[in-house]
Amino acid sequence: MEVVDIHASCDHEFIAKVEEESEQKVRLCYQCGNCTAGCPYTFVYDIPVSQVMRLVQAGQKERLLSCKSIWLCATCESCTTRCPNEIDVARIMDVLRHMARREGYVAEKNVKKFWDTFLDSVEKHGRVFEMGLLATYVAKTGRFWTDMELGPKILPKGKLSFKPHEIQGKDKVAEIFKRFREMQQ
Amino acid sequence: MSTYAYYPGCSGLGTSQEYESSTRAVCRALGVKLVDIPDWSCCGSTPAHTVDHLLSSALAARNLALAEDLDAAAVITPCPSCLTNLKVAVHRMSDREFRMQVNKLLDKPVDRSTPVKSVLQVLAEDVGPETVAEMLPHKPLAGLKVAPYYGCIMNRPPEVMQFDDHENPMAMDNLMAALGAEVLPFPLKVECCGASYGVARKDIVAKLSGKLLQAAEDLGAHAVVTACPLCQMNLDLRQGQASSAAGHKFQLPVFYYTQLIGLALGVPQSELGLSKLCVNPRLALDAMHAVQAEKREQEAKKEAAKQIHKAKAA
Amino acid sequence: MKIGVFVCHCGSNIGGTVDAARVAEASREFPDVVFTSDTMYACSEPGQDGIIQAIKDNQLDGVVVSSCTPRMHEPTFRRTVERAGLNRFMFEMANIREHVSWIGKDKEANTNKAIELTGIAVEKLRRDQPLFAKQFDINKRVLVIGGGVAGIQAALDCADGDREVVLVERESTIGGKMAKLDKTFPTVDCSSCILGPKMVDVAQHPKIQLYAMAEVEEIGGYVGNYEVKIRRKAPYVNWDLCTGCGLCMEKCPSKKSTDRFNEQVGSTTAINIPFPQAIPKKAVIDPKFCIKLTKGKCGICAKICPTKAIVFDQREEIISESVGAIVAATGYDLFDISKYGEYGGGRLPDVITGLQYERLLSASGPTGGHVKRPSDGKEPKTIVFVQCVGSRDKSVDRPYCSGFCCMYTAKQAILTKDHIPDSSSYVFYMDIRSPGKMYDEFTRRAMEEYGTQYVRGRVSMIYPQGDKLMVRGADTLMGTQVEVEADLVVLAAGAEAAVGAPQLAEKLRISYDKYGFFMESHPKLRPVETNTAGVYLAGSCQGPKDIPASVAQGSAAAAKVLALFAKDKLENDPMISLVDMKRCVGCGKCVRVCPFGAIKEIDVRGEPKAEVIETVCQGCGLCTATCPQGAIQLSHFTDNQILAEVNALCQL
Amino acid sequence: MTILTQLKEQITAQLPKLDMVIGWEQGYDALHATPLFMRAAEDVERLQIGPLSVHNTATYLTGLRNKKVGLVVKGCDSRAVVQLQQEGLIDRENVVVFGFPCDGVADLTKVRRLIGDVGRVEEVETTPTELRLRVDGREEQVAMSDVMADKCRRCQYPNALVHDHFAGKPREPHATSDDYTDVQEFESQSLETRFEHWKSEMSRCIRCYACRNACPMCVCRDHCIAQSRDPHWVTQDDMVREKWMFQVIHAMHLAGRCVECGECQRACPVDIPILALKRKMNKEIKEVFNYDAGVDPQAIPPLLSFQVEEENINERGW
Amino acid sequence: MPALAGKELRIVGFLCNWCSYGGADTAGVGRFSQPTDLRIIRVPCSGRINPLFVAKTLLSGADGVLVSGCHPRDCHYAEGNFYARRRLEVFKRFLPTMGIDPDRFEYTWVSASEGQRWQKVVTTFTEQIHKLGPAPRFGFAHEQNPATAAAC
Repeated sequence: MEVVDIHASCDHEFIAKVEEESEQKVRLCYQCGNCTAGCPYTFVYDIPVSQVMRLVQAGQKERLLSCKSIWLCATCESCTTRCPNEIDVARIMDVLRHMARREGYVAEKNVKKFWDTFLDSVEKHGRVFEMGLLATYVAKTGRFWTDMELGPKILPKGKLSFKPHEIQGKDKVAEIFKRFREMQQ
Repeated sequence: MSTYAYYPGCSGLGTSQEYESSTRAVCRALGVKLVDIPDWSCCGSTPAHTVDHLLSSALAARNLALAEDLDAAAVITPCPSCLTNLKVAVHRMSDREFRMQVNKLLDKPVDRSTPVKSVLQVLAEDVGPETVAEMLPHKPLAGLKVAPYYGCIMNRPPEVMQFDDHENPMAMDNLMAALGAEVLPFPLKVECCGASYGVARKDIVAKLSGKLLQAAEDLGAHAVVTACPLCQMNLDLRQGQASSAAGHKFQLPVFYYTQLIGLALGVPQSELGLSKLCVNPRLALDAMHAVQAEKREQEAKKEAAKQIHKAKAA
Repeated sequence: MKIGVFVCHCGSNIGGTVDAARVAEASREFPDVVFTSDTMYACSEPGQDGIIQAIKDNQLDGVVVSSCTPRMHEPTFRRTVERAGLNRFMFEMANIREHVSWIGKDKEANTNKAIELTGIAVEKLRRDQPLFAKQFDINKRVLVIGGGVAGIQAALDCADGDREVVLVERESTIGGKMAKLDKTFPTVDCSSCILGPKMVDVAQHPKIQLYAMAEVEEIGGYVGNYEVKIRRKAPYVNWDLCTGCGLCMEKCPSKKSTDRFNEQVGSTTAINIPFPQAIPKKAVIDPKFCIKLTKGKCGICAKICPTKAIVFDQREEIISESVGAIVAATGYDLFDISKYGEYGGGRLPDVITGLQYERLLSASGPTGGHVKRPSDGKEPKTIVFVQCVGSRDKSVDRPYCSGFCCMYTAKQAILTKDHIPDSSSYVFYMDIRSPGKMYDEFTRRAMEEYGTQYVRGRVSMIYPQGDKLMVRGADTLMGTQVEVEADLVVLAAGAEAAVGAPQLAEKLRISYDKYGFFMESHPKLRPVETNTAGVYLAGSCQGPKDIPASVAQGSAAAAKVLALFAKDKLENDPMISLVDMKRCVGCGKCVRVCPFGAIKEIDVRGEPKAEVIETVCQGCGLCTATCPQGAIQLSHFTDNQILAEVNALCQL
Repeated sequence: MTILTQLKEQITAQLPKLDMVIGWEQGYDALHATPLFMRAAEDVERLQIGPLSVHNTATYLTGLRNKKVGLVVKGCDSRAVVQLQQEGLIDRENVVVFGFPCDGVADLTKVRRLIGDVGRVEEVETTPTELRLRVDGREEQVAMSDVMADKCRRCQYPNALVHDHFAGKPREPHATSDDYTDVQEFESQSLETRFEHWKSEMSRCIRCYACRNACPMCVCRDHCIAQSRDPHWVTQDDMVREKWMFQVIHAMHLAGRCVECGECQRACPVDIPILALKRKMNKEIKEVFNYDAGVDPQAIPPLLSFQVEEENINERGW
Repeated sequence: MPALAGKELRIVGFLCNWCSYGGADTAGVGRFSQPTDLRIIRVPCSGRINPLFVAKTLLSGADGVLVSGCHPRDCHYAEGNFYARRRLEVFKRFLPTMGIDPDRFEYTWVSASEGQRWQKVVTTFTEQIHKLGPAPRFGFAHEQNPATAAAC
């Protein structure tokens, strides 16, 4: 395992940015591990959430933004709810994800693609078009076999519409995305 | 009772049609007046807040702004994911600066702080299980053993959601008990089912939902009851995937709580949408009927014994 | 008037961020100031000698010391000026340390502020008058509130010092929390075996009057002369007749009564003696469960009592006692574990508190010392201990460390192995706090000799799985989530202020912190004194403490009481209100508002006037702020003094 | 029988038992009344009541503490009696109160503003709606509605609240509540305007202390802190600040005690509108403690008592 | 010695000895840094604080006045702060009519243990006063009356 120079490698600007965007004080974390203890996703994480917190405290930007964990957090709020120091840990995970996106880190490509496809669908139709979302996702990832076995289960139920539910104000919704992008720049 | 601005959520038009139709039917039957938010749009759900909190709040807030014209007591929605996005938007917009930022993204700005609740909260608090129980003195769901599963974000984080006990919620338990059902102390009421990872990482959902199904099965549940479209889909549609991952075949019907209330209240099948469930609900309902029949038989026997006893005494 | 100003550097404490020399120099410009100097440590012996010398050399009439808070060294310097022949009230302090040098780094602003604070002290001093104390008698009896180990120690030490003691205990027996413990760390002594003899001493000591089942209702008066009303609850048993034979308990048919002594592990009879070593060993009826008292029928105990001690219509009574000093030793209570919904405390029968576990371990407990879990009476094989439940947790408003949980958990893990050799114990901890003599060695033994598995991390949730409890936590050292299937979970519930502590503090007129623990006079140097003269603290009422610390404080409080009682007369604080008879119009507003009844109306040539009872006045000055014509003035804080301070600050 | 005749009869009957009865008579001219101290039966003849009986007779009470005194009172005067009794500053058994229904008094400053400073008024005829003044042989008429004192327009207590004798029948109150619109209007101006208002008004103060001397609740008299060195609250410097400080002291000392008789402002020779300060204080006392001074002799003044949990004060503070 | 011109405003605090003065000491002991504007006058009890002291201070040229006592029910003298609370509240409400911004005067409760709270109170209040800026003055004596100014 590599030796970390905790002085030289600590990115203070990064810590400040995380604190600013999340409105949380990462210094409050005393590493009790309660977030890791409660997190249902620990089994798929490459870095458990309490160590994510520690790495934020230590300003280890690169390791954090390139990790899988931040893409696999489902924001189930168990960490936030049980944190003895009242840190909104889930929000910090969200903020790390935002930063990773902005800086082009994607450790879980399919997860990101699914979310992007979802938002594309919203931007286009105003509401999510489930069938279209799946189709686009499959096309983008090339994972044609995924969930194939579910087709016979769900299709006969007649729940999935093959046409999007367009809303009248869909351009207004698209406008929200547009203004957001402008604001980002 | 007050009028509520109703936000159905996108999945209500698709994968959770039966939740949507049974919710409307149950609200009608219990006198909860719903007025749809006109031309509502997607709240942004999980994907939006993973991109940006401002965008996420703006997508939700568009609907809050539209709801303001309805002058309703509250905006209500059946879906916890929509609920979270709407509530977080309201919560964070109590900060003036943030609200101004959000309004910059919107055509119609938000100027009021409208309370947002789940339909479950309205049924549990504004209607109340007592009222439901009074309407159903014959306890139509007696004998049905249910495991109520709330999902992870119906009550969390408590500062934002402001509803029920965040570790051991009881709203659905109490409503189910009001129907006569036998409510099991489901230990994983607020544990996550895998959320929206079904498509991109179905291994996660299979494992987490499998845990939940296992716990329900261990308790001897006839069915799981949910209040969330995503939870229901993960537990029901993906039950086969969970079975494969666990190496153990689950056969647990997964109801929406509104379907069971509707069933008890005598809502027509077309609105209940029981046929839209993947795991056959008959499994649970048959078990319930069997219990009920057995109970009737026992009572009849008791009654007969009494009669004989009386006759002898006479 | 000739005034000397002494500016203290306090090493670098003040000197670091205040230019003390400049403060001294600038002070020379203040009216009446004839001498100034800056000194390294004004409170040191050479510092004080310097002040005395300057007073003598310059014939000073008054002295200002600009240094630390007057709450620290005002008494010191008062004695200094007195040694130089001045009246001790011809002295003022400017607080340029706590209020200046320690709270900012801007030396220019600090120096300027220090000069101004010195300036207002000079203005106040210019209007000071010599004041003289009055003497009054002292009642040499002491009230000890709380009969836990701290209160017991304080009572015994005072009584051994030949002073009469009134000991008031809320429960029906003394002994407190210590009496409930099975063993004590780190010696693993039997708790009731070491406490028992002390309890017996209390019962037998001729100088101790014990009121059990009693609470302090009202406290009036002041140091040396407190009047206390004690509410003694009705045990429904004439304790003069009760011999503690226990026959009644054997026959009582109401067996589902709350067992407070056993922390509600199991239940007890409605008429009850909490434990065999109880002092006083007297029966008490719980009126909530007694069939006679709730339904009017039964009365079996009355029938079989050999001394006819049962009195169903007994009423509570109010007892008055006069004392000169009070020791508060009201201890602590346990954090309510049901506040952690995720742990299921209160919901899951096999999730219990550490104190409940003590009762399960204790041979005098409800299971006779056999560890059986509450749900089904089975002997647990896997026991999980969770630390910091209601400690170090801001989210439940308990950010403080309860101090003793680490140690009792280690003890319980050791005892568990002794009781059930084939058991495994897991302790989830965040940090191990064991800074006492032989303490750390003890926790090491739990791990090294007894094989207790210490897991560094908190527990996130506990849920039933079959007849087991699934404990899900983190092992932060392994960097992973862990699960243990437990038979029994023991939560190390933190300590919190005793129920009713704030209300008692209000009666005692002492301060308490936001958690309800009583405030000591000084955290380092006056740990058992309060800011109310004659009221002392012992034990956990001041903050969580283990047994040796509580006992030490009990003795310390007793030493303070005995020192107070060594005098035959006390002197009042002469900073009291005085009435200017000419100005008083006899409207009685001061009489009405005085919290101490220290002002009476008198008749002066047919005119009503107010008069201050000098030994009763506590010097709050409420009357001065009330009197419209300013006829009653609080000495040393007169209107003119405060106005002069205002003028010095504002009319620049 | 007129109310005045009835009143005179009652006074005459009681006078032998009293050291004096205080009422009003004509002063230096027909428009200006002056307090009347009736000691003998013939003094009673000079008694007059009506819109010119402006003085608060209770003002004299504390100075006559050991005497048996009769007092003719308007409603507002009676509130001062109640307040003095409540504060234990008079012995109620030494005071005999003669009440009558008061239709309101004229504000002579308003009269002067209407008709100018006309000099000696020879005769005044009062009707329920008008004052008719004869000056230099000519007649001036002013409508009562134009000159009635502001305090009378909002008066809720026109009949003596305490009395031992009452002449005539009690009348309806002039108003049923006080919404303090005057205070609100004043406060609707900018802070600077308000500050400058007082700065300029107070610059006219001549420090005669007529306001204080006319106040029935100013019981310190010779020991008023405005003029003492110990305590030295106010200096003798000729500065607006010192004058203003005195008015603040007066208002604070009256907090929860002022019965709004308006004597302070009426007595002011330079017409400084100082009643506004007391009005403000009363408004806040009413809002915070729901308390009116001089209404209930058994009440405890709000600033001499407290509640552990205050209903209208944020307990945890700022 | 004027308050550091431009940097500081004149803020006067009246603190009870037992709680708030102790709280300010605790803040000092904890090195909780604070703005330097505040000058503390120590009194035994908040009940000693006649609201007229606040009036006098404001009229004498202070830009802000802060009063702090023991929390209600914790008064060292049992009741002083209860009376203070009523009197100070009434006085604060009186200020608008005087033409003085009521935000220039605050009263609060800080216990001897609440060093951090004291830091927050001082910081917030000082910021509040700086936001309001210097208080309007009556002018110095000599501006009003040269004759008396000479006598000063």
